[in-house]
Amino acid sequence: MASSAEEIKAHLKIYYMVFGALAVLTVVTVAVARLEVSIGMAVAIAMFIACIKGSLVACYFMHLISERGMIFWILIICVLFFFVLLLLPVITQFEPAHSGLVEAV
Amino acid sequence: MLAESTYGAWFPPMLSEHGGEIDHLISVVHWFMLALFVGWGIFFVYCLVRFRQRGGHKAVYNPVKGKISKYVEIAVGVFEAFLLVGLSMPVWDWYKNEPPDAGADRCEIRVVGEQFQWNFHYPGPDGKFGRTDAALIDTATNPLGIDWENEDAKDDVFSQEMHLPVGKDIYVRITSKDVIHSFAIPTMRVKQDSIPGMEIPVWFKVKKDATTAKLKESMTQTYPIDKIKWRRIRHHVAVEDYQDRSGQVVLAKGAPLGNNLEQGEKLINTLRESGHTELVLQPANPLEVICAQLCGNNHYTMKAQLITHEPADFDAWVQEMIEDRTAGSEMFEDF
Amino acid sequence: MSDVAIPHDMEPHPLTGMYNGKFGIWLFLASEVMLFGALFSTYVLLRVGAPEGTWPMYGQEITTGNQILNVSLAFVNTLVLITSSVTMVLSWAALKMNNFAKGRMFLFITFALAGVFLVIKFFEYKGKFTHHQVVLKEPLGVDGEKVITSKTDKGERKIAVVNGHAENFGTWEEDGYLLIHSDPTESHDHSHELKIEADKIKRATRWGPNASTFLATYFTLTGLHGIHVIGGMVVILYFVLTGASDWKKRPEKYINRIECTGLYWHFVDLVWIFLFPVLYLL
Amino acid sequence: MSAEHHHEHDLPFWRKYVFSVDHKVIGVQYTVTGLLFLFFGFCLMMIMRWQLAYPLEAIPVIGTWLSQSMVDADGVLIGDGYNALGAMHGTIMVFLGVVPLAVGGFGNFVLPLQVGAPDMAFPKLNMASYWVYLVGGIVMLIGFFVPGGAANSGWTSYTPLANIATTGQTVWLFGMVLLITSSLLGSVNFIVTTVQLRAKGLSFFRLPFFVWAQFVTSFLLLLAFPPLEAAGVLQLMDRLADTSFFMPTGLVVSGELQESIYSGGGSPLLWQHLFWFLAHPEVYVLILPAMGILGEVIACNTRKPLWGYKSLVYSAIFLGFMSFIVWAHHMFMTGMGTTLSTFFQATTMIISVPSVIILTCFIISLWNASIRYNTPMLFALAFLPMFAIGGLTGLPLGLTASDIHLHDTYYVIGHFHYVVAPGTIFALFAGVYHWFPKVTGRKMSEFMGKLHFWPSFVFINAVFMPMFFVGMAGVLRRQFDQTEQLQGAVVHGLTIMSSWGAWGLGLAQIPFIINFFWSIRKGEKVGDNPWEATTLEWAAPSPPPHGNFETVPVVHCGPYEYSVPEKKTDYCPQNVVMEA
Repeated sequence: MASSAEEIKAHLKIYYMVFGALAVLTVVTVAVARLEVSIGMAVAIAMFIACIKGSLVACYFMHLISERGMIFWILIICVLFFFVLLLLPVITQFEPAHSGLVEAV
Repeated sequence: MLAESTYGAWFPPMLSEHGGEIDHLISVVHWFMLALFVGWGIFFVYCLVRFRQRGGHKAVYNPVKGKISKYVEIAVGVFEAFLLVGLSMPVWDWYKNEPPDAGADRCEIRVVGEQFQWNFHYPGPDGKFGRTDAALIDTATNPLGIDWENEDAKDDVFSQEMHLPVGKDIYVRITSKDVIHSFAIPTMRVKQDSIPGMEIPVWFKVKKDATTAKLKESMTQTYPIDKIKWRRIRHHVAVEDYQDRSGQVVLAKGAPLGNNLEQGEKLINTLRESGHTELVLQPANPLEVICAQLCGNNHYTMKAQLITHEPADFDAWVQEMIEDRTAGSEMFEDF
Repeated sequence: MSDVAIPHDMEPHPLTGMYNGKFGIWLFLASEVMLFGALFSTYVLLRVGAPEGTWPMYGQEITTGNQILNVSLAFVNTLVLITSSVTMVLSWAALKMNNFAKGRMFLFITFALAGVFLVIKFFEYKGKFTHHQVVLKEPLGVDGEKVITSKTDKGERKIAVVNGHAENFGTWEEDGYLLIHSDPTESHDHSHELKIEADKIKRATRWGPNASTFLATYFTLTGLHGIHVIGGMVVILYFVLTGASDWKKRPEKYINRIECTGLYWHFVDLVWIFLFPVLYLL
Repeated sequence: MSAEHHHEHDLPFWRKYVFSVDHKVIGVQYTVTGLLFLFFGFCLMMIMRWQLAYPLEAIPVIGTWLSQSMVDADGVLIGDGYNALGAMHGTIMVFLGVVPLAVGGFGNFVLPLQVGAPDMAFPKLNMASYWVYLVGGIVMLIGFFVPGGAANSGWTSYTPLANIATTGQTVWLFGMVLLITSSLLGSVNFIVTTVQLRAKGLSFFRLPFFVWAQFVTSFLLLLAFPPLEAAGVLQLMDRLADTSFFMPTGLVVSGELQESIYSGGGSPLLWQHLFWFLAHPEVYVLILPAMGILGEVIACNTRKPLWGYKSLVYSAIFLGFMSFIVWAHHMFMTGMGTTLSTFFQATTMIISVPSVIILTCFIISLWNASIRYNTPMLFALAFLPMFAIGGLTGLPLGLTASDIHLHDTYYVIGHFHYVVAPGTIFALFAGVYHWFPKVTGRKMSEFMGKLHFWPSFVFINAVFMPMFFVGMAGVLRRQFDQTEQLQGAVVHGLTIMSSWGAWGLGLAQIPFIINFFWSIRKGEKVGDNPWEATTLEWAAPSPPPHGNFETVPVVHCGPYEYSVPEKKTDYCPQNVVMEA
């Protein structure tokens, strides 16, 4: 963690760079969405860009990059459970017994 | 086999082909649980007595070094794996992945739950379900909105009783109109939530000799009148006439013992005072479809009579239902 | 006030490298990840399971959100929120360098940008609530009707919808008709009116949360995010207003508080970074 | 006495006892409120037991006092009234009774003391947590007075039933959102306190098992509750803004097609996923603190270290982790196919192993002990076999094939009540008796304690044991009148037995209530460490002053150094360097 005024000054430069990167990536993600790509591809690209942007914010604005191990572990567990919650219910949608969706009685 | 088929405080009668495996699994699990609990209980009680605080007795600081607990834990794990792989998964695999072949031999039924009744839709001899349309739904006469004008629907049967042929593959497609219900037949070891917006199939086979008529016969029992509680026999009927001292029939053959607690208790009293010491009773209908998922105010009344027939009788019932309906609609037209 | 001195209230704990407040806010953010995570899963599950022709709306040809949501407004909003994140961190950096005036200025800019975000959001919402849609039971062949054919297992199904964008779209007539005043053909011919029998209408709604599961998800996710923005604004404003006295008394404590607020604020930004492509672009 | 202690005395009453930031006062507030809610939830259950034993007969005495949303003019319960009682019994017991008592009460009072901290890391947040909980509880109770009565769609609030239910469900949802918020505030506080505020020398593996249990529990609350909060928000949207998150296309309610109101396209099972994602970890939120209490009481009263302390800790952590990936075993009957059900069956079998390990460790701890049969120990010992029954009967429910028959029957009720009632609640009683001297400086009466324990032990088994048989016979839960079904009518005698057991259990709590209040004023005065225990809370004065310890404790040894050979006493407190 940065503490002295000099270190903070060095950080300021990083903040502006990150800001520039975020703005550029926002433009890129909108531009890519206009391209005619398959939905799977579009999701992959959009999520990839969003993850980069998210990591930039977390690492530099939230200083996660200079934190110690413990909080990482908690966040990793958290993200793991998030994916569990995301994926398992979706898998049920594709199970054979669930495929019998009906429109109306 | 059927002679043992009565209701009691352990398994209910088991009348489907696959149910035996489920019962077997439950029995094995319970023997396992019992063994574990007793073994463990003996150790527990021994400790409680042997190591109680008393003069001159001191606790020992160093932990006991035994591997027994580790072995027990491993054994428990291994046995659980066996239960899962060896006993549970085969049944479930069949229950989910091996539907009976479609064809004339498969009796297909559409089951639609609604607050608070079960609706059964049979495709009839052509094996095709007629079109349904939510716009045609009429709660009293056509809860499923079957389009009777539709060609496939001409020989369809709608019923609020479930009729099944014994010994044939039954293929039930379960859905719901409103909230989540659960289609449950305890005696068949069948349970499946009925979920609006989804149609989920379930299949089973009723044992060959498990017709309603035979079941009634086998469940006929003699009840000492002093031990009869109305609530426990409220779904039973008398198998013969019972008279009071004046010779008047107070409980006719085939009649239930009153429709509510007051009536029932009065009747039982009358019979006792008339000198009867025991009554021979049988269930009015031994099989039921019930709802296993809370579905609102009258959830508890959501049940349907389940009647099992010999296949020939079942076909006759289907014919009869079709004729009744067409006759009914003609009458309506005449009118 | 608690007069008991709590250890590690100010100085970092050797194990976590954080003082209590910072560790606490991180834990809180972990739970927020699960909160928004659950809503994202809801979005995915509903989208994957949506019957054909109903995502994002009845009668829309493409299956992405960008044709019914305003991408340009959201794009601007994304930039606004990112900027506010930068000013937040700049505020903390200024305070760290012992420049209170500058720190407070950046803090106030953050607050103002959050306000801008909400104002833009308001216009975006308003656009949705003034959009009307009538879903017909079957195509009627009227002007401005859009017919979409979708194929399901049970055969082809035609959906017809009439869309219109106006404050005063239509009224229910007493004789069982829906009279549409606005011009559904979008030809700007204001004399055009349309009368539809009520029982031929499946449903008539605004593009509010009840219009479709997509819009429901959109309003819930952005609404909850909006509440987080408002919560952040309240906290930031509090620290702008009380900053001077806090700074005099215990500058270190004040910096810590700004850092924790910042962590929360960046998280709000981070959520938006994911919301933006998921709702508006895909 | 320090200056700050004097300062504490200067605080006005409402700051000292009502809006207090002292973790001990908050702990006591939680405990008392939790006990009151437990008692209230118990009363709801006793009314239900009447209807179950004597269906459609007027409820004696109180029947006609109940609101018209629950009973008819004669004082006979109606279906929705019964459903409301069932839903509120579950909600109150779990979210307003046991969790606040186990986590909010014991956690708040004991945890900071056991880690040697002067207070929680965030005292004001702690106070907020209690008041949000109390408001949430009151909101829940308001449900009884809105038109249509309290929420009546089960404590699980399955959709679409809950979506179309009466106003009580909306109130329930608002209550839940508040309770979840309270839990989140509490859990952040607990984790930070445990990690950052430990006394010098108190490494993680010197923490008492109770602290570990609370620590793991807090993570469960932190990460599992938000999805339910999300689900609650979604259901509120469905109910208030007519969205269709949980409403599928083509719903027909009472013959009316719903498509003009709801767009459809939602998923009823989504609610179940989100709900059980919380509610399975919630089961461990209920049981882990109980195990923590058990660890303390057993170690202290066997006068020897807990056997396998490290495996206990690792098991608790593993249990917590696994509890996030077993939730769909509540949903086997929703049409789940073989892939997922195999996954969830396997995780369910795996999660039983750490439970078995924890139980085994406690049992083996009795070997070579010197067991002191005081009231807390009796409750703790009774926990063991009864929790074993609860745990074992989970096995056939976790296997899909046997679940076909047992799902949604009384077997399930028997199973989870054996875990929570004779399990957790007995452990909570053990905790109350064990830490009462620390809170008040007085002991509860041993005689009354035993008068409380023995009838409770007998009756609680009379309540729940018959349920296994009733369930095995195929009788379903949530039945207003089980005799409506053939199999239910046949085994009705067992249900009557359960009911009488429940009323007996109610009477058996009278000694406890008397003992509790009598002992506050008249109980035998005891010193700081009446049980001669080792953990840090006993190093503080009884009752501990504001700021807890007179000198900041430094820890020299593990948590359970009892009967160390060649020491003067048979216990070595953690903060004392014991001489031989």
